[in-house]
Amino acid sequence: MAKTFIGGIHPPYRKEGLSALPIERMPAPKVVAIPVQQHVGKACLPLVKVGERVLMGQKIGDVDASIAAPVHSSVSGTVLSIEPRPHANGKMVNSIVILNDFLDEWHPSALPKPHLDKLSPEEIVALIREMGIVGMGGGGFPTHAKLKPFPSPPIDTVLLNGAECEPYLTNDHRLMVEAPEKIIYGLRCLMKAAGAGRGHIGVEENKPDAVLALKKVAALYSDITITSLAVKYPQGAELQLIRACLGKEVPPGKFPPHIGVVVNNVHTAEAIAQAFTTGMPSIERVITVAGGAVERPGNVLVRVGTTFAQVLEARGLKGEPYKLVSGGPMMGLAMYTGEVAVCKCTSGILALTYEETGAREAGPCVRCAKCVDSCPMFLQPTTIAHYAMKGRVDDAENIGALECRECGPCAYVCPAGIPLVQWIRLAKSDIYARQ
Amino acid sequence: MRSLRVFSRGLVDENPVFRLLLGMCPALAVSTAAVNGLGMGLAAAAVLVASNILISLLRSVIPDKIRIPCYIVVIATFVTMVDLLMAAFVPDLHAVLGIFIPLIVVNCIVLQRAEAFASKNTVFMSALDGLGMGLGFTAALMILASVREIIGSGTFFGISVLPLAFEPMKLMVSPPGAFISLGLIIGLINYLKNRREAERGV
Amino acid sequence: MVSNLFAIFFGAILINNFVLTRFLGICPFLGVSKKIETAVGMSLAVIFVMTIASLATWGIQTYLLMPFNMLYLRTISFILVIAVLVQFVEMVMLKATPTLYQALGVYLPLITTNCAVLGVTLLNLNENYTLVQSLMHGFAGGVGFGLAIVVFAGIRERLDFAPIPKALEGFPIALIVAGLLSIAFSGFQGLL
Amino acid sequence: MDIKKLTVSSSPHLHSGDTVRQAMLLVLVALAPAALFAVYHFGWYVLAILLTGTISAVLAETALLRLMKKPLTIVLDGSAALTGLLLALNVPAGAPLWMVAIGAFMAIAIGKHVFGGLGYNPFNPALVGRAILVSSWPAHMTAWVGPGLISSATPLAMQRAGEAVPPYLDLFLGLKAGSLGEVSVFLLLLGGIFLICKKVIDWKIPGAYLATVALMTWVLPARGQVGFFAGDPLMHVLSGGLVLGAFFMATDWVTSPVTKLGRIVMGLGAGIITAVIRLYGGLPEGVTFAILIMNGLTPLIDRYTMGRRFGAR
Repeated sequence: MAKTFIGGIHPPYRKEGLSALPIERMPAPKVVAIPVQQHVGKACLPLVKVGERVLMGQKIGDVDASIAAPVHSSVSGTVLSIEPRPHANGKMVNSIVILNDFLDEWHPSALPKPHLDKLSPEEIVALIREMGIVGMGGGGFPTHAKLKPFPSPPIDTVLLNGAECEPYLTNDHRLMVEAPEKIIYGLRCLMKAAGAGRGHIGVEENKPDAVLALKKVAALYSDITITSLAVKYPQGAELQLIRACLGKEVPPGKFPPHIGVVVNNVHTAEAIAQAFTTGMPSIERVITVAGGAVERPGNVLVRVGTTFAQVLEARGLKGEPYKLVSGGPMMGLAMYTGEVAVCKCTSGILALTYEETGAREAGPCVRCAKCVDSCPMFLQPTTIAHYAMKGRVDDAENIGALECRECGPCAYVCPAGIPLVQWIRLAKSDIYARQ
Repeated sequence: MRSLRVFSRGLVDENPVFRLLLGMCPALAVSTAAVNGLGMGLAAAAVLVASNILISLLRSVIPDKIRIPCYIVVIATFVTMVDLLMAAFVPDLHAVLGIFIPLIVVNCIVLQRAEAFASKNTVFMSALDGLGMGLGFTAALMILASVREIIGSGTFFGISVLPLAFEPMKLMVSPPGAFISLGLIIGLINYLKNRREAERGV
Repeated sequence: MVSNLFAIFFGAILINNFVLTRFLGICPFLGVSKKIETAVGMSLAVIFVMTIASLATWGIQTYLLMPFNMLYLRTISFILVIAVLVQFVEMVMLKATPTLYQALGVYLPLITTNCAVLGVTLLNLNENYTLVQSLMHGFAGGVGFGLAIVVFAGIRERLDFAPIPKALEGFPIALIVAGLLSIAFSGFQGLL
Repeated sequence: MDIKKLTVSSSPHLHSGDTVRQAMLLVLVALAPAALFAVYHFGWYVLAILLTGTISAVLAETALLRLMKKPLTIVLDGSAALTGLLLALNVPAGAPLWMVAIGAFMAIAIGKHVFGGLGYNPFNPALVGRAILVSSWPAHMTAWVGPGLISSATPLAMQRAGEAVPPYLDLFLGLKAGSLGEVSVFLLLLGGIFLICKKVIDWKIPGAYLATVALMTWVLPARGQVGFFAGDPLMHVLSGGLVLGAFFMATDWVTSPVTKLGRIVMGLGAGIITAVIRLYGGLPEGVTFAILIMNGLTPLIDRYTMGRRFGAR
């Protein structure tokens, strides 16, 4: 039996056909708008001025903070303006708007780095930061900050997340099939940087070609294991992935390094390899464009700073989408406009129709316990939601509202259609507001 | 005018059972038949009037610190008298009401009236207050007991009042029926009150 | 003897539950049952007081009222004994075990007027119970009260979330729940 | 670009499509064979009982929704029809129709709507209705009949009276007296397994319930008997309302615990109370009261069986 975790759900995956589509490169648009914040942590300050000419791969924003990563230009051209633009996080974020001159002239700093055998762990960490690498699975946590965390036991395992349990998304899948060497190289960089003796990649077993491709490359390294995981959502959630691959659980309120584990997305590893072998910082990524309202769904290599609208225009729309989602359908964010730019952590753009979302009115909770059974954190979503509705902040905290990772199975299964995740978010924000 | 208000208050606006939710134990326990309700109500009313009068008379004599024990002694004395009188003159009723006669001692209504009213008002007013509260208690018991007896036994004061085809709903005279019918009656009173207030508001 | 105590014990808890079938202690049952924690505290205090009240009144009855043929004074003497006892327990608890006092102390003053306490002593007298039987009855009566109030508090905590019709909010719905609990317990009729 | 009206809401942006109504319909379907068998076994009068129960419940729900100014479409969730049918399945086959109608009304009104409607009732409405009928008209509720509505004792009553109980196969297939819906254990099991496969109910409650009753009735001597390990557990499992209660009423979503351990506790507790009432109680059967008591305990069970959180020991 394939390894897995307790709880979870089996949503329709809707990846048929998509996962067989090779990655296509989308031409850079005429104008890109690069947000100065594409990560968790402190926003960057622009390093360029309006009117200045910038080169591809040039660092255009940075900040002196431990949890932050610089941003780089994804085209060569002229800075048109620096202004707030809609961001995938729902806010307006300062963005550097660049007029593309279509020369793709590389910045001189974008040079291949020495082989990883010739680099010290500290040098690797510094390079990862300098190249603007952040978690590309959707979290956007600066990767270098994960590698030198707070005082914790030594890291023994680097775990790469190739589960890709979100429905629709196949970008990681294609990357694992098409660039397994890069992923393994990136993994080895991460292992060396963290001082970890073991590398691990967990892949859901509905991607046999990816498992095969990775295994072929990993066969060269005795310290790297590829694990085939059961197909179940949220198999790719950090804590559930650790549980499935390593059989360990991260205690409540703690982070993976507490038990000696660092988790990264396979795409992050690929970006590291790309940065080290070619010198290209994190300025493009593979995203899955899908959903019932998309005419030609696919896996697309997109420059950071391209807007959702530009991507959708390139793929074509049939009819008006009901929802536009950044990321996967289970944890992604619904956008209010298409003028949002693709970030380093944008894994997908979904234009969903009303029918496929299954949107509905909420009724009263009938205590069917499906949310409790499906919660991979072993919480009682309905009870937390009830406390949230009544504003009983202490009670919500006492039964573990802060443990919730908002992964969504509870709301997905709820026969009463209660937006449980939303209520729990409210409970969490109330708890934080009180602290 | 004021005396009328003092008297009528206990009957409706501050009805001990339906509005103040006091004296629930006997209300639930003895309301299986109208006659029990009447007997219990009058017994409690007698104690209320008597204890209110005596406590009002003694209100300047009783030291403040030990007033509650004093009230309890006064009340317990009258309860004992009522208990003995009932045992002598209405032994059947006395047997049915059982320990709920002596339990008038701890009936919150009696103590509450002593503390809240009789200890601060004249003898006449206190007597009126006791009478109003007592009759209000009696009325509430009568209403509850009548509903329970008519539906639960098909009789009223022991006389058959419903057609023979009616099969009495025994639940109403059983303990669960006491809780449920009192709950529904209070709910109905709340409903009527809310509606009246809403109409007035408009 | 043992089977008789057994019968008294389960009788007072399941068959003739003090609250649900005997209607004793309704005021605290309705008033102190909004939270499970307070219901548990109240129950423990009531169990304690009912047990020692059974002991004390048995003594009064056997060595004072009966020999001097003064049973008619039972109501007045019992209530005074209970009032004094509760005061005394409060004082001792405050001195001896301040932590227990903090947990249960607030409930003690309410217990004097809890008719379950006076009720159990009067029932002991009516049933002519021996000392051990009285103690068992007092203890079991308290446990029965505790069982009912804790279960009831659990349900009421859940009803906090419910959109109860306005006219039934508060006591009416509490009484209906009590009625339904009483129906559920009626399944034990005829047990033993 | 024709992206104009975008809907923004919290994730997830997918839904299973499961509805409460669908689940209610599945339970109705699962009950249908046993209900039809009752019509075949007892006669056409049973059909009138079933229709009276179901229709009265639906009418009561409609009337109460109207009284409380709630949307009448709520009645379409199917829960009222299910409550009515379950109540009808829980009365003797010769029960007067007026009583069934009152029971259905009580189930909906006192069992459900006084608490604010579906989802908030602490007690199983159908069992509230049944318990009210048992307390109100005990004679009608114990007037057991066999085929053709001829008076006949239930197997549990026969066993108490020391009479010979019908063979196991008859008990299993439903050739006996009893509440009209409880007789065919075979068809009830079929329906129950169907619901487990459809993931409408969890096996834990019926599993723990049946196992506890079987164990206790096997081990413990009934009142007036001596010797342990001499009971007839198979007879106890196949008789009375146990299978109907275990699969269709103790599993009621609203009134049973939401935790996994809690569901075991629910089955265990209901099993203990049922066995105690059957062996030592004044009534021959205790399923209704056992489940109602466990319904009352459900909030406490939920609270104290919350179990560990992910990562905690």
